[in-house]
Amino acid sequence: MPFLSDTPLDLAGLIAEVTAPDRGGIAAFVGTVRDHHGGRPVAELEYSAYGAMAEAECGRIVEETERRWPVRVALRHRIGLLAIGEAAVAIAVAGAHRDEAFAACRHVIEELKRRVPIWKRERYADGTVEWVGTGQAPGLTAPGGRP
Amino acid sequence: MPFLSDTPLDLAGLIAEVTAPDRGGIAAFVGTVRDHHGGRPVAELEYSAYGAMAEAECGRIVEETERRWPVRVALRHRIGLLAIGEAAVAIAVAGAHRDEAFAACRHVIEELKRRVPIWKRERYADGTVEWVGTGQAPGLTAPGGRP
Amino acid sequence: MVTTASTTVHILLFASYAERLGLERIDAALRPGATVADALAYLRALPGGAELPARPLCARNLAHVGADAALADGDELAVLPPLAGG
Amino acid sequence: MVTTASTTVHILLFASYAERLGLERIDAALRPGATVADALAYLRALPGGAELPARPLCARNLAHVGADAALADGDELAVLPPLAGG
Repeated sequence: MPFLSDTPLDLAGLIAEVTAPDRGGIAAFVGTVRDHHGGRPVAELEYSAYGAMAEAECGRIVEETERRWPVRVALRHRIGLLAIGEAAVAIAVAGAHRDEAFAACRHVIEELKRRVPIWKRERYADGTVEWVGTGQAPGLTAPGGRP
Repeated sequence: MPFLSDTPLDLAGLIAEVTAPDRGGIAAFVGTVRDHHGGRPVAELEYSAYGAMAEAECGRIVEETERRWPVRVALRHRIGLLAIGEAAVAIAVAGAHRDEAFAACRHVIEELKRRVPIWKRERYADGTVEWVGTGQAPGLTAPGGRP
Repeated sequence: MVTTASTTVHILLFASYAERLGLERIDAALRPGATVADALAYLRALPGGAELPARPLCARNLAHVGADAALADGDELAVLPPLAGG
Repeated sequence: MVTTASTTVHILLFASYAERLGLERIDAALRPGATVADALAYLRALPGGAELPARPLCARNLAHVGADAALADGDELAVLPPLAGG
């Protein structure tokens, strides 16, 4: 399971994976667990996934991105219980030029949010628990289409 | 001299500087020393700076960026002798939303390249040494204007 | 030639959908030529199934598909609540 | 009232420009009311100064300025080769 991780994410390791002497520009993105959601204080958060598909979909996103831009991509998403401030997702993209690295990094996080089957359940300070959806799903019917 | 560093850059440290519970999206950029320039193999590279102005200009870029977007910015540029693959510049930008983090991170690297007085001298595999310019200078006459 | 064999589809439910229907997996025997929409109709007839949205996100054999996609015997069909990765 | 005092400007040169003129710093006594362009003309008259470009990047007291910016006594004027940070 190379894309999903149940241990803390290591951005420096991802950067090392993609960097090379001819790829001098590295763009990265890290998404961390926020302390509020919809005005309510979040105590902790659990990510779960449809593991086999999440791995396949992440693999497709990386492959499509590396075909579209001359870059190398490394990507990890955390699953399980996370504390506030911990990284949920980390992406590193290296290319010869920063234009490509930034564009490809942005593409990877957008596609991940749109396509990879991962869910989160937040526990709030008042003890209530809730599945959190980004509202991406209903319109998305094929990997190539926009909702 | 907070923005210039003569020791290896620490992206994780920069990310820690800007991350907060209400700033969950972190965009980062790292520029490393490439092994080729204009088709010639580069052996090593030395960055020098007009130190006082580089510090002032980096400070102005950070301040302008944090005023334009609701983000926090951390920025370091290496000076001195660097080996191939070492990071020359590292930027971390954290915001509540990734749109802002990406836009602000991109802005910082563009402005740094355009405005901060740093120079590099490359030593090539054949022993020759050359000052490398990005051709930014002649048209730039004021901090707000584009070349 | 008329085939009388049914098409067995392994349906997976996740997260809030698994909670609403109280199950994570069910094998459905559908008519040959059935589509994703037929499998969803099958789910809607189960207890709690009426709570599924009109057009939930679906994946067949680990890839996103639309409601009109055909299902073959042995296919895995996952019904996915709104995604929340990243 | 006519002032006869001159305007002393501390000129700094860097990188390739410092190499071309063989100096990193020179104090220039310019006429009162002198501009950056006047300081550049002063530099061009020095050995190697003709190699400076027509409109080099300049900074006065740590901030970028154009060639028509005025210089005051004690100002620091830096003449900057093409930047190569990042």
